[in-house]
Parts: sequence; C-alpha cells; structure tokens
Amino acid sequence: MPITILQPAPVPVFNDTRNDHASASDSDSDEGGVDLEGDISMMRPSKRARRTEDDSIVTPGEVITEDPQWMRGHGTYTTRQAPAIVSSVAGTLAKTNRLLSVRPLRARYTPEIGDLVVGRIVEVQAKRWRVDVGASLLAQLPLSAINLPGGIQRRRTETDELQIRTFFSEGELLVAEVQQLYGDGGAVLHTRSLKYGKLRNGVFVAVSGTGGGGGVVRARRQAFTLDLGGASADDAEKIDVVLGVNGYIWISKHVEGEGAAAETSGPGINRVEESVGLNVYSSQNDDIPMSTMREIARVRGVIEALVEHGLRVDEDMVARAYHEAVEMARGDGDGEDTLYLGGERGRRLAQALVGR
Amino acid sequence: MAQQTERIFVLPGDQINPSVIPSHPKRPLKLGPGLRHIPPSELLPTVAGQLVTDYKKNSIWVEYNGGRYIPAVGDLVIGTVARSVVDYYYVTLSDYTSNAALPQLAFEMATKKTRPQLNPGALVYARVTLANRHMDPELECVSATSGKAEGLGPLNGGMLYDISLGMARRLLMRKSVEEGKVVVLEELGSAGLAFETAVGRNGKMWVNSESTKTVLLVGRAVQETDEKNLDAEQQKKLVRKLVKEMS
Amino acid sequence: MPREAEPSLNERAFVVQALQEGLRLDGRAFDQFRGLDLKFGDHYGVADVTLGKTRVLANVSAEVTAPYIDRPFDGIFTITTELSPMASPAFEVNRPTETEVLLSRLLEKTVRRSNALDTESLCLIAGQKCWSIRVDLHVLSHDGNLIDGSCLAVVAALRHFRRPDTSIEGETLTVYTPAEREPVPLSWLHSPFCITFSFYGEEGEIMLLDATLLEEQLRVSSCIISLNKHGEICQIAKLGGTPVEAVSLIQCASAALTKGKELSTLLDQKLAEDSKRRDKGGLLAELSAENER
Amino acid sequence: MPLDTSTYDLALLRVDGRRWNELRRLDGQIRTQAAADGSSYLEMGNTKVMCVVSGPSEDKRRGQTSASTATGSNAADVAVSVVVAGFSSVDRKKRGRGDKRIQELQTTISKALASNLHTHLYPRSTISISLNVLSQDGSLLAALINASTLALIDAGIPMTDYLVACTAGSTSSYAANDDRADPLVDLNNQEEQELPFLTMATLGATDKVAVLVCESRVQVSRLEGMMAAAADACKGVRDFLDQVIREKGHKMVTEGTIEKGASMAIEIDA
Amino acid sequence: MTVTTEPEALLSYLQKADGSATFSYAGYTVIGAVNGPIEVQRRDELPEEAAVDVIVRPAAGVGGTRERHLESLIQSTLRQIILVNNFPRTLIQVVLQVTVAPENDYANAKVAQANLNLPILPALLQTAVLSLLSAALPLRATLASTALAILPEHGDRRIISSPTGRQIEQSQSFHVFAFTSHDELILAESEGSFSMKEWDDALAAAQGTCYPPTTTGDTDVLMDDDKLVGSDLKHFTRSTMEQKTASDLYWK
Repeated sequence: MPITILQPAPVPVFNDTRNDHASASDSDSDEGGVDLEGDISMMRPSKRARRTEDDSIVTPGEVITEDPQWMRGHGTYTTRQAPAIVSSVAGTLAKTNRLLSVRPLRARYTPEIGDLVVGRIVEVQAKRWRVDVGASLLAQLPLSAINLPGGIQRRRTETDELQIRTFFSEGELLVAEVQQLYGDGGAVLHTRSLKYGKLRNGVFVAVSGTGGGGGVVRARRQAFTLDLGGASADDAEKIDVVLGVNGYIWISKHVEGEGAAAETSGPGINRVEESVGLNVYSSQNDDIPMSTMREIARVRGVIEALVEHGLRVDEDMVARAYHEAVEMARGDGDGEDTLYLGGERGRRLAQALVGR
Repeated sequence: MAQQTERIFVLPGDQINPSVIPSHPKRPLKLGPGLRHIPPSELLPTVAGQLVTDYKKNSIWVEYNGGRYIPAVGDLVIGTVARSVVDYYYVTLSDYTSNAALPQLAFEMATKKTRPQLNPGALVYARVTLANRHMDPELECVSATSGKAEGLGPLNGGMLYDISLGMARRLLMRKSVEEGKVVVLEELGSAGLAFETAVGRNGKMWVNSESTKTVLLVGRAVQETDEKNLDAEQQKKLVRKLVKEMS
Repeated sequence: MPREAEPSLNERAFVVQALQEGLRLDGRAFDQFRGLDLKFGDHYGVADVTLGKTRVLANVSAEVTAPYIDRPFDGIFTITTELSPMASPAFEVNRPTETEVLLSRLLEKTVRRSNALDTESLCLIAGQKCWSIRVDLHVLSHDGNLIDGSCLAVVAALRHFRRPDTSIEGETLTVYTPAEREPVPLSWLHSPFCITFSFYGEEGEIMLLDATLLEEQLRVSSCIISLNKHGEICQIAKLGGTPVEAVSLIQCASAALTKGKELSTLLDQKLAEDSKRRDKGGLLAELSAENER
Repeated sequence: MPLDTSTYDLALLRVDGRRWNELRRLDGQIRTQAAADGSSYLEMGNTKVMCVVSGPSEDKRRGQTSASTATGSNAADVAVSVVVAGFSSVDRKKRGRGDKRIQELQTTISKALASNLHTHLYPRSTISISLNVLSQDGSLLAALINASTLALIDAGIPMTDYLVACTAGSTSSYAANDDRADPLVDLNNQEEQELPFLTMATLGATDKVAVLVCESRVQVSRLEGMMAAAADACKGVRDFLDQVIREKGHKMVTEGTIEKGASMAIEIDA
Repeated sequence: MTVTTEPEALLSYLQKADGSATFSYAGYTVIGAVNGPIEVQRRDELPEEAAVDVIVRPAAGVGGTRERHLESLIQSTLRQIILVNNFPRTLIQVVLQVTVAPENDYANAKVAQANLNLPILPALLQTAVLSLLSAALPLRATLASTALAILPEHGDRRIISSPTGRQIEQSQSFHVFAFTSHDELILAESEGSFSMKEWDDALAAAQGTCYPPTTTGDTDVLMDDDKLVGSDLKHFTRSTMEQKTASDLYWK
C-alpha cells in the first residue's frame, strides 16, 4: 500500500497562539533575571479544553457537557470529580433522546446483531470456526449455525464434527449474519439462510468498515445484484456485490438461484433449503467469462476509487459510480478495457459523482 | 506420635532399622510421605527429615518442612482461577506449575444454569480429587457424598498469605494447638479480634475480617510465627505485642 | 515457559484498600525501606546487598585489554545484569525479559553515563592498553525493588574494588601481582543511588518507597530517580503508567535526595568498617604470604 | 563549551534563532496509509516520524499462550515497535532489534499509551503500533509519543485525552551551578548534546505527567523549572495536534463522508 | 589468602526458591537454588520423567563452553540420584552460582572471565545435593564428591586431597570422584597423565574422604554419636541436614 505524505502545509492557526505567548514572555525576559518558577506555575488548576460553539467535531479530552441530564454513550466517558461527559474519540456528536455519543471519524468495525458481514476463516476448532470479520475480536461460527448439506431438518452428527473442514477450512471466505454478541463484544455468526454461506467466483476487497471514514455504511440492502444491462456492450451479465457492514466486500459472478438475490427471486424457502447440496460448500470456481471478469475488476476499481476519495460505499453509489466509470472509459477513447481508476481518473470519477 | 521418645533423623537412601518399623499383626503397614517401598520388603527414605511412626495406626512417615507443594488426594487447597474454558476452571495452586482443573459443576447446588461465575484471579477453597503423576490435578468445591459445600467454594474479600508447607500442615491438624503447637490464632481470637481464616495445604492462608487492620495483624502474626519458628510462649508474646501496636 | 502466578483479585483489592487506609502489609511506613544489609566479600570488589527478601550480589573484575578504536584514551567499563532463573524460574537464560532490559538500562544511565567512574583513568597506554572493568550483577532472590538494591550493590562493589597496580617504563607495562604491590582503588568521581517510587490509586496519589514484589505487581505507575548526595540528578525514569501530578514528582525528587544521602552515609560507613577489618587481616595475609615463599 | 549558551546570554536566542519557549515548526498529518486502521506522520523540526496503528484485533498466537496470564489484565495489550532508519541520523549507525535503548523506548511508549487508552473496552485483543523514525534531530521520544497519539485518534480508539510530549532543557550544564539558568523547550539534537534535558509527556493540557525521562546530570533544584516549561510546551503541542485532527474532521464533514454532528450549543443555553 | 578447609553450609536461606544452599569449601563458595517440580517447556518435556536442568554461572560473566561442560556432568549425575520418575512431564531446575573462587596472589590471571574447571566440580555437586535436600525433592541417595591431585615429590608421587590452585598447577594428574551414600562410584573425571595404579590409589583416597569404609554398610541410623569428627563429607551432609530438620520441626 503506498504511503501518502502530503506536502507540508503552512502551520495553521496554532502559530498565532504561540506568538502571543512568546511576545508576552518577551518583555519578561528582556528585564533579565526573571523568576521562572513564578512565571509558569505548576500549581495552575488543570483545565480541560472546552468545546467551541460552531465546531461540529469533538476530540478526545473535550468536555461535551457538564449538564447532568445527559447520559453517556459510546465514544465518551465521565469524569469523577466534576461530573462531566467527555469525548474519548475524535468524531461527530450524536444525540438519541438523552443519550450522548460520539461517532468516531474512523474506527474498526463493532459488530451489531443483524449485521451482514463478510469474513475469513482463520481457525478451525472442534465444533466451531473462528472468523476474521475485521472487529477487535475474532467472531465465532458454531457448527450448529450453518446449513448442513441435506436440508435443514438433518441432525448434526459426530461425522459432521469430524469432517468440519469439508464445510469451511482456513482461509475461506463466507458471508454471514451476526446472530448474537458476547459481553466482551465478540460476535457469533450464522449462515442459516441461502443468502449466506461460502463465497466463490469472485474477488475480495477490504475497505474500512462502519464507523466512518468513507467505508461501507449500514443500509437497507447490503447485498445486491448489479445489472450491467446495456452498459456493457457484451451480453447483459449480472454481477453480485456483497457489501459487508464490516467493510469487507465480495464481488462475484451472478449465479441464478444462489447467493444474494436468491432470497427474493428464488423458489419457496422450504424447497430451497431442502435442496441445499454439497455444491454450497464447494471451493471450486465455475467458469467465468472474460467479459465478466473484466467487469468484476471494474467494480472493484470503482469501490476503491470511492474509498480513496472519501465517498460512502452503498448500493446507490456503487451503481452510479459503475455506470459513470463505464462512460468515462468510453469517453476517453481508450476503449472499455481501461479499468484503471487510480490517480487522475479516480479524481474525475469522484468529482463527477459529487458534482451531480 | 507421642509414643516415640527418640528423634530418628534420616537422609535419602538411609537404611531403616527394622525395629522401628511398626508391625501391627492385622493392619497393613501405611507408608506416609518421604518413604518408598522397594519390593520385597525394603523401606527407604527419599527426603531428609525425622522418621515418625504411629504404632496405633501402624503407619510410618518422614516429617519435614519445605519444598514445593505436590498435590495429594484429599488435601484442602487454596487456588487462584487462571482462566475458564467450557465446563472447567483452571486453577493455579503454586507458581510455575501447571494448573489444576476444577469442573464448573463441582460447586454446591451447581447446575448448568446456576454454576458460579468466577473471573480470572478469583480465589477458591477446594479439595484435591485427583492427583496423579501423569495427569494434572483435579479439584472440587463440594463434597461428592453429601452434596454440600462444607466450607469449600469461592473466597470473597480478605487477603491471601504465603506460609510454609509445614505451617499449613500444623494449622490444618485436628488438634493444631496440642499437636501442632500453634496457638497464635487462638490467642488472636481471645484478644477480641473477629476474623475468619482458611488454610490451604499448598502453603496458602486466607484471612478475612471486617477490619483491614485485623487482617493485617493476623497475617503478620502467622507469618512471623512461621518464619521465626516461635514456640507457644513466644507466639503469645508476639500477639500481645502486635495487638498493642495496633490499638 | 513457566510463568509467575499473578496476584489474585482478593490480594489486589486488599492491598489497595489497606494502602488507602494508610497501612502496608508488613507494617512499614510508606517511605520506609525494609531491613537493608550490605556486606563485602573476602575478595575486593564483592558486595552483597540484602533488602528484605531481595538479595543481589555484585562482583567486579578487571583485566588489561586494548581500548576501543574510537575511544583510545578511555578504559572499558561494562555492567552485566543477566538475570538467572535463580531469582525466578520465569527468567530464562539468554532471553532478556523486560525487567532485565530496564534494570540494565537504569544501571547504565545511573552509573556509567553519569561518569561515576573516571574511565580516562583506566587508560594505560593510549590506543594500546587499558583496563577493562566489568561488574557482574547476580540477582539471588527477587522480592521487589531490584533496582535500588542492584544500584547500591554495583556502586558499593566498585568502590570496594582494588585493581592491580601498574607501572610504565618507556614502552613496557608492568602489572604487579597483589603480592608484589598492594592493589589500588579505582578513580571514583561520585556515588549515585537509585530510589524507586511506586504509585497507587486512581491518580497515583499514594506513593511508596521500596515496594515488595507483590506491591510492585499492583502499582499503577513508578518513577525511578537516581541522584548523588550533592543533589545532582543522574537520571529520572517514569516510563509510562498512570499519569501523576507534576507536583508529586517534584516531591519525589526531594524525598529521593534525603534517601540518597542516607544511603550514601550507610555506604561510607560500611566501607570504613570493612577497611578497618581488612587492615588487621592485611598484616596476617602478608605474614602468611611470607611463609609460603 | 556549549555553543548556544554563549550566544544565548547575549541575545536570548538559541542556535536556531528560537526563544526559550518556542517550539520548532510542527507538521502533522493523519490517515497517511489507507490500509492501516490508523496512521500518522509528524515532524517536529527536523525530527520526522511515521506511525501505523493496527487493531485492536485478536492475536491468534496470544489467544493460546496468554489466556492463562490474563488474570486481572482483562484489557487489550499495547504492542509498540520502533524502527530507527539507518539514514535517520548523521552517524548512520544501525540499531538492531535487540538494542536495549530501543526496547526501553518501546516499553515506555507502550506503558504510557496503555494507561491513557481505554483498553478495557477491548479484552483479549492487541493494539499494535509501529513507529518508524525517518529523521532524527532531538526530542525523539516526544515525537514518537505525539505521532502515536495522532495515529491512535485516527484509528478511533477511545482515550482519556491527548497524550502529548515535549522536551525541556536548562541553559547551563550541571557543572556550572548557575542560578540564572533558563529553561528551554523542544530541544534539537545539538542542544541535547550540550545541555541537560528531560522529556515529559502530559495528559492533554493538564499537569498530570505520564512520562518523565531524564538521562543527563542536572541539579535537583533545576527540575521544577524544566518541568514547568515542558508542561507549558506540552499544552502547545496539544493545541497543534487538536488542530490537525479538527481540520481532517472538517474536511470529512464537508466532503460528506460523515454526517454533520449535532451541536450542544442550544441545549447548553436552554 | 585463607582457604576454608572445613566445609561450611547454610540451608534454605533464599526464601523465594523451593530449596537453596550455600556451600563453602577449599576456597570456593557456591550458592545453589532448586525449583521443582515446575512446568516444563514443551521442547524439554519428557513423557516418563522429570527433566533436570542445571545452570552453572561463574562469578564473572555468564560462562562459556567450560560451564556448559560442567553443567552436563552435573546434570547426568543428579539425574541418577533424583527420583525423576516421580514427576513425569515436569522440570527440576538447579541453578548454581559461584560467588567466590580461590584467588592466586602470585599471578594476575585473566580474571574477567575466570575459568571454571574441574577443580570446582566437587563444590558444585555438594551444593546441588544440599539444595535438593533443602527442596525436599525425593532422592534415591545423597552423594559426596572430592578432588585430588597427584604431585611429583622427590621422584615419588603424593596424593593430595582438595588441592589448592597452586598444587593443581604443579600436579601431574587431577581427579574428581563422586560417590553415592550407597557407596557407589557415580562420577569419575580425570585429567593429566597417570597410571592405572595411581588412579586406583586416588579412588581409595577419595572414598576415604567421602564415605569412610568404617561406616559404610553401617545399619545404624541413630548416628547421634560424635565419635567420628565430621571430617568426612558424609557426616558433614548429615549433620547439616539434621540441624535444619531440628530447627524446622522445633514444634515436635
């Protein structure tokens, strides 16, 4: 990953305060033989920074309010002596009834029940998997929380425990839902729906997760099918996109009756679940046409460009940006094969989106 | 113990005079710690100490102080919960040794739903149920026969003190005053102090009281008795001195 | 790797509670040291410090060697502090723990970098021959406050040490054996002492001197101040931990000065006692040496 | 001997023309590395450091080995690694990983941050901080602490307040027992070589000291003056760091990456 | 320089270790500490017995190959007397710290890295055994060890037990023996040139110092009588331990 070190900007407002300070002490120093201990007292009562009125950003250590009617939420803490609510992160203030919380500018993903996440298996234990979902703790996926081949009614047997690796093994990717949270913030996942399960036929992208900073945001739909429609000159292919709330993204070839769109468009739920075959746990990619691969790569480029320019990643944005990118590729005359969306092109893409 | 008059000192590998070995006609000879039996009929000490025999119980052992605690079935011990896994707590009995296993259901009235929640660092008073050279020891906090705690279980509050293994043994004797010659706790009690103690065979003593000062005083009195080898008279003097200092 | 069992929650809560009531487990005052004993060995340069149940032994040795190329006029002075499993099975040979690294850095800063030993005086022939003075610190038993004890042992051993006398005639260097000429002391400039403060409580408002191992495990922060009796700070190390009011750190510094002066007096007194004892022994040794010849 | 003290007496200006309480030019940025959870780049004069934070995340290795050591420390570990580039100073000395000075720096930074961060929110996990020193010109420890603070805020890890650090020196060396010694702040390499100095880290703008490191000989009486000067300089550093964070925040709000925050102003008035 | 000719020992004085001893003899002082049985590292674990780990540290420096050699000699000797089968998959750690080694006033040897060598072996072994006894680790037997030098003298040879550094320098051969309390020879190390006859003589002399034949095979366990003054090491070990036990069990 390249390191961006921007040109040093001129020192901001801070300079002024320094100058004030320096000049104030100047006169002292000129007289010579100043008692320095008296000048700067160590006994000075400690004063916390107060928030300035028109500022929408709060920073760590900043007193948000001393009014006792508020309750503290995430991103804040209370002080002992003078009861005050103080921010513990840098971010924007959020008020829900009497609850004050600070949304950090950026943070690692914190799981919440019902979140759709994309994860990677890092460890296989006797009766469960440990899954990296980008949170502070690894999530658990118990063997009992997956659909076993042979339908939902099938009982879990010891044989299943012994061949746990045939379902998921280390390094494999999956999409799941957060079912339960432990006291320490650890998440328990489940894949008991056809929407969830092992991922294949595509490519993985990690962007920063919910919490801010232009990552994936919680939205109505996290998984959708991108209709390339007429955008692509080739046959009307479809691409599945899973935007994990945790910032992990999966872009893959659309498979009818499987994956994201299956839930709504597929046959009756019971029938489908009965029809769960071993195919679900296959780690083998299907044949993917060249053109589809190219478009998958383009979607990936689009998402990275969105993140790089601090834009949110959701269904609407991705779809718009994708079509914009196709237009750009055509307009530039480089042909549709131009997938690169870094640097100048990315900036143009972003501007086109924001400017609208 | 009272039967013998002479002190017999042994070193590892010494031969034991057959005349001192008790030979009860009916009961089998019981070998205590510090001895090993080499078939067919040789007895050899394995540690340095005083050879002690009890003709009534037809037993023989070597009395010594020091060394590291080695778990034995039936011992009462005080352990620190190191971590918990499904169904078990792992409990530390002494520094640098592997942990003992305490089933989460081995508490009074414990069921899958009502088992006690112990955090790492919590203290438990437990009995050793399995001690085997090839396996990590196992503990229980409930009597398997009566289903009652019988004083075992989590220890809340108070302070934990390290004492020598010999001192722990003396404090745990049924007649600790007469046989163990420790009067310090009784003296402290009669000086009007209210406190509770639990002694672990693994060289740990837990003291609790309403007053912090009392806990400190009891702990210091026992530790000093232990370290300075005080006899009954000196113990009384020590208690008087400490009580005076405190008030 | 065998690990030290950590104090239980009960101990944590109790010790802190007792401190808040102004009580220490062993009944000491907050600024009181445990029983401190300093002994010198039969040989020169051996100092044995006992501080409660903590015990450290410092051993000084010297040899003639070539100086470093970039410092031709300086002798070589090293302090080695490898903690052996004797102090605690948690210390492994050849695998320095954090305790060991911090101890060695502190001694380095307190004794070596503060120029307590005049290294220029160790030079024999510039760029060719110099003395290499080496202090080996052995921790025999670790029950807290290793740093203060170790520093005292190192300084005491160095001041007690005598190196063989030498003479230079032209280009020839003669190193005399102890039988030929009485060994000479090192050129010593000042004696620094380390004083460790341990802090407890939410804001570090409780301050202890000479903490035991248990107390060390429970402290929220510590500050080590090294100084000599002239009030010169050689080193301050408050390496993280709970923030403490600046004012209390300044108080620490003046408390350290008082304690440093006490240690300094103790060391002077012990050295004087030892040389008195040695004077008697010295005559005898000479006689017996005569006999053997 | 000291180059600057001679001139200092005349003009009360230091070798680089600063007054006693002036900081060098500060430049800071956050989010310099897209892939990291948090990152920063900080210049204090010619001392330049880079910081990358990853985590809090569960260390697979730790999960197994330290489960039994978890007693009482049910909070995230703060692991710090400092790499000093060979080209960062004039002598181009290569410092190995085993270097005790570096290890001490790492321990200091880790312990100082651990007490400021709300690590109890992240049990069983590790916050790793990698610091790279690109250029050294004095006040190294201070720069490392400040850069870590910036990167940790960028990573959105809750903390009590900014942990800010600065150095303070005294104009005459220990040998000259000069009562008129003035304190100086934010020393450069040349001043560090010549003068006694200390590094101090405070919790935000308060006088609570998290780190105090002094490695040179100095009279006890000098301590208070130096600490007072350092505390004041730390406040200046805090203001600067706060500025950097706020600007980034404003930019994000303007770009619409994050929602605009609610204001407390009305409620306070009401 | 005075050489302690009478052995001296202090037991269990390092409170933090399971067992400890200081032993001084023939100009050497060694501090020993024993911890065990404790948790063993996976790589050192033995399925059927306790691993015995011996660490020898010289007064100056951390030691080199000579110390490693001594460690291996002591390790294999101690393994024979400790009942290692009692504690499978554990570790018994023996740390021996040399604090005083004889100094030679007549030579300025390279002192910074004093050579530990065979002459110190008896003192190390003796300290180890006392420390093990102090830690109450189960032993098969105790042991005693001594060093001898064979010096040329007027065309003849003379055997000197516990020789001084000077005598060792002049000697033709140097031997270290260790015997268990069952009078078995458990360690024999020799240096220099010697004949089989000389070796046999040395062995006999060593046996006399360690376990005089008069008392071997003696079934008498009530050896309170001080007829034999504790000149031999067997008695020394016994009386040292007896004192310790008496003070530990003062309440009996």
